[in-house]
Amino acid sequence: MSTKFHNEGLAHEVEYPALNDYHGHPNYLKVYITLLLLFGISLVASYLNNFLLMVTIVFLVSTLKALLVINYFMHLKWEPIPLQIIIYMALFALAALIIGVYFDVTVVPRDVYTP
Amino acid sequence: MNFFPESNSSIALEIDNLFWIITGVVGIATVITLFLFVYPMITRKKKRTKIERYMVDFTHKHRIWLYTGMFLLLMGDLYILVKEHSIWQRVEQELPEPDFKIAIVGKQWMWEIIYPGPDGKLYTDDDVSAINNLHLPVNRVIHMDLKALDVIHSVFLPQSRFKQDVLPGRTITRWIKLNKEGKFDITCAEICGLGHSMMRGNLFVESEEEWKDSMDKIYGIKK
Amino acid sequence: MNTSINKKPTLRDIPQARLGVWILIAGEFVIFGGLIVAYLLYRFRYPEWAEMASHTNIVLGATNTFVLLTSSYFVVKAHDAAIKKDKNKITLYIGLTILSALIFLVVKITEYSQKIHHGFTFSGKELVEQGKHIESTYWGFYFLMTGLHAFHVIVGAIVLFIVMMGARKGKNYQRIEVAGLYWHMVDLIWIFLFPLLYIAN
Amino acid sequence: MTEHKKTGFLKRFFFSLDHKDIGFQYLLTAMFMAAFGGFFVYVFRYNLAFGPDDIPLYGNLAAKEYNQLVTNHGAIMIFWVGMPMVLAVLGNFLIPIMIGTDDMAFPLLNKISYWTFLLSCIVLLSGFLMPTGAFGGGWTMYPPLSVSDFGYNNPNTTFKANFFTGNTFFLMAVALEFISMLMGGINFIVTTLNKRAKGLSLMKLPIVVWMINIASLLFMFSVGPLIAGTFMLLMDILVGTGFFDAYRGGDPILWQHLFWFFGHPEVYVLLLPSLGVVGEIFSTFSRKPFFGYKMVIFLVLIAGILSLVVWAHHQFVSGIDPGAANIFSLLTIIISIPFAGMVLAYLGTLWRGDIKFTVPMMFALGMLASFTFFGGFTGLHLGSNVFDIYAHDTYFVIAHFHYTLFPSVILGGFAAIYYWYPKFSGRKLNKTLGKIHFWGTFIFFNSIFIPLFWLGLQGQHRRIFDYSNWDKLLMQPNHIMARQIATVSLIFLIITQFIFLFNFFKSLYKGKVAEKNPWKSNTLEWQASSPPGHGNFALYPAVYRWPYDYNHPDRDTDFLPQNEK
Repeated sequence: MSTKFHNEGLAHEVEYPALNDYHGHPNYLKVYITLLLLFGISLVASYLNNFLLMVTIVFLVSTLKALLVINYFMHLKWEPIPLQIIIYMALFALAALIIGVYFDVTVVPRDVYTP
Repeated sequence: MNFFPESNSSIALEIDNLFWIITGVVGIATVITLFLFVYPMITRKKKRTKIERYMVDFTHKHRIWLYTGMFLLLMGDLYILVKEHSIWQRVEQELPEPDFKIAIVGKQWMWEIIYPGPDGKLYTDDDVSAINNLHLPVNRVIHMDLKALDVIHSVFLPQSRFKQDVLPGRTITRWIKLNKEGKFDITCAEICGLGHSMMRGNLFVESEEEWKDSMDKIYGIKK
Repeated sequence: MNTSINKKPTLRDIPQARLGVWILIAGEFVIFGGLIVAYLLYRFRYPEWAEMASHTNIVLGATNTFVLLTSSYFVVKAHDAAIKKDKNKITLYIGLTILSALIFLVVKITEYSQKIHHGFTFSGKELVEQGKHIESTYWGFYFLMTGLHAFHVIVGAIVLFIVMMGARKGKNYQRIEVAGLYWHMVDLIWIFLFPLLYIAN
Repeated sequence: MTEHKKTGFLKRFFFSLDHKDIGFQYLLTAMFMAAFGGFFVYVFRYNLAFGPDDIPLYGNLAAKEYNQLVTNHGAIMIFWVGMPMVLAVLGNFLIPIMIGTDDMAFPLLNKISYWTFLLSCIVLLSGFLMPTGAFGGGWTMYPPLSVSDFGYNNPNTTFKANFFTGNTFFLMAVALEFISMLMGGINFIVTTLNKRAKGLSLMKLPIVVWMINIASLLFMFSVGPLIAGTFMLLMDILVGTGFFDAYRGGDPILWQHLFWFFGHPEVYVLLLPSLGVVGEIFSTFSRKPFFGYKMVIFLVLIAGILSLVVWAHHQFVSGIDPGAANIFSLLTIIISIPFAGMVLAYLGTLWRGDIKFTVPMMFALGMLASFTFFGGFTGLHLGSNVFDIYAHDTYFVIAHFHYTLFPSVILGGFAAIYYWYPKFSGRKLNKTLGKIHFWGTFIFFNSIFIPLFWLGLQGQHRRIFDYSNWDKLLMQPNHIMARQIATVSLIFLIITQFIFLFNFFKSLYKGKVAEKNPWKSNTLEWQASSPPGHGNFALYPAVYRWPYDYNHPDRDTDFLPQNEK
């Protein structure tokens, strides 16, 4: 067999966890409880009368929840930076899309011509 | 050889001019690039030392050359943008006071033209509609409410350099000012199904009196 | 504890499968993101959708959110167990996750049958017949987004099951992490779908 | 190296997991689809020049068939020829071998990706067998028309009647193709990031590998919304939801946004790998280091990010907000800057070079020249929103995007085939036939599209079956002659391709045996035997330098492979 240098072959051939691939272990229970608390906040917020305030709170909380999940449960925080950039680029693409389309789909007079 | 068809609207010449401005910017860029393309091919057989060929370092000098090229194009781009912006604003973003208002509705596969009735107001009961033949007065600002009934069409008046897609679900108002009498074309520039290539209309640009006559005819037939 | 705790792994150090799933997740984000963007834009445009959104069952939605959040926790514990190669704990936690998935699906089916019973269907024909043309499209989004999400839940549960069987045989421990990542993504998407469809009315 | 086992045809072409075999399968499938696309364009161009009756090899053409052929020509050439040719073929064949590894990261996923692609081809072509005929609403699938040919009063109501239509099959085929390419893209990215040879840092990667990866990433970021949109449109057709139905609160323009949000980066997805190929070839045949390597990568990244925010220039007149159009026009024109920098850097590679006019070099020069002078520069015309009012949906646009896509896909693809053919077949292509092929392709390609620029300026609009309705505008003798020149050139262009096919398949079996490194190139693939066996390398190479050390002053030879100390 030839000499092999690098990570190669199918992933299951590699010893687990792979060498050099250590990421820290946050206290999952703490994160979980925070998530539940945030979830509670968004539920309570949904009974607010002020629509704008409610929407802001709810979506801030969702974003926070998503960040917690992606950073701690999915360990994105401990992944290489190029990978993080790739993931967040996806969000950039979506932001560009929604800003570009907003004026054409949302801010137009509603008008349907029927004969 | 003429490059554009005859023109009949106030913006047509501006659009044609813009084409030549852009072509000028592009022309200069083409000449420079063409030189960079052809020169190395002509001089390829020249004896050169290895050091001369080996340009592995991307030095400050090289960077400046590259930036200069990009900067020149940026200047050209900005020139184009400055030139076009005011035209775009006038054509698409501003609506001058109308002398006359009509509506054009794209249907499969015809143009329905809705003229305001004798009261001069659109969308009242005395509106008159005609198929495919659009009569407009010369030298008047005309507002067109563009709509579609079934699928997307596109009102394209080649001689007026006017084009606007019409979509079901929205009304788009554009203005036009024609400055030449005659018979011109209305075409559909967005594929709209089987009869797309038969979807043709006529634009008659007429002097004030002729136009009044033809409008009377249109109203008369309906009355 | 490992000494290289503060050192980030390079791209070459992390297993391919994990890298692949991360890229897949980025792709899935844009797919769901596209749907969410389309929904949001229409939602801003049509205030009458708020009334439709109030027909969604917030209790069932909240239950599902709770179930998915909890299952995320289980999965991450399973990953912990996988590093220690503790087969029993792996089975326990993944089993709990799959159970959560089943609960989620049952709740979802209940919800769907309620909606359809009330005349809110995917095609929105019933609403169109009532003259509520614009409102009918809301349910198109509701069913398409939650349906696509439920499909991911099913796929995730199947993947987790396969992975669990592999781990019980004492091999492929790293697959748990990979399947877990996918499962977290399902949770992540739900985190946004829940307020969009259930709360904001 | 591992023994090159003799395998059966079926095993090699349907079940092999080897990346080179899969690349070859993609290549053959793309050629097969290109035959369809080429035949379609021949039929409808013939109709435009000489009328719809008695088209040789076809018969009489009806307006409906014309729409179907136009639509499918566009879709096939972009999704089923362009995408596999520049992304799947190059990615599959080049990435593992250029980064010095044995195979893709996920060989099975790679195979599934190919099967999905094949399935999508079959689904697309079976659209022609549907009772209503294939889809004929333009390859952009703008909704009210693509939901039904009759807009809001769609007579088809049952699921079954709607399922067995060309529209459904077309959409399903497109969705499958996207998913296939998405799987391929994940594979490319992971392979590049994770399986590089020892010492091969990202900044030592060959430029083409960079380009393929950036293209894959761009594809991935932009295609998501369109996949979502495809699901929505499919549901509109099949179930009768109202996502894009204006009468039910949907908005047809949303589809256009989703489509072009993908559609614009897609152009770069097709262009970048091809530019990568050109970069490799320029450096090799100028015997010079690649000029401004880091700069080019940086510029490509900038252009890639910018390409995500310029999409609405396809929609200047489609009813978008005119204020937003200003911004999109600005961004579109600005995107020419990074490309100008790239082209200048490429020309910097040629500067003072010891240029050798081999067949791949000729194709590469032809690619860059036609892309820059006509494709790129007319992009400025169309990026300007004011001129686009007139030029939109005319033949000016057609000529423009053929000048960007044809060089990227066809000329760049041929350059790649001629360049790497000795590697993947172990034999050489005939040089004379190659040169004839190049000049035929290049000249006839230009003589097709230069008349179309002029016709576009004359106001000839797209997708029209018969121009005789516009007798004053478009039926002057000049117009008719221009259309005939384009058509005749097209026929010659197609005939020229038979020379290539003959050369390609004959040389597979009868060509001169090629040595290991016939072009004296530096990248890793030339260090493997020709053709490389399963596993590519006998000994995995370690890399000590970047791939463009040509004419190194300290060495006697004019090239210095990456794996030499």
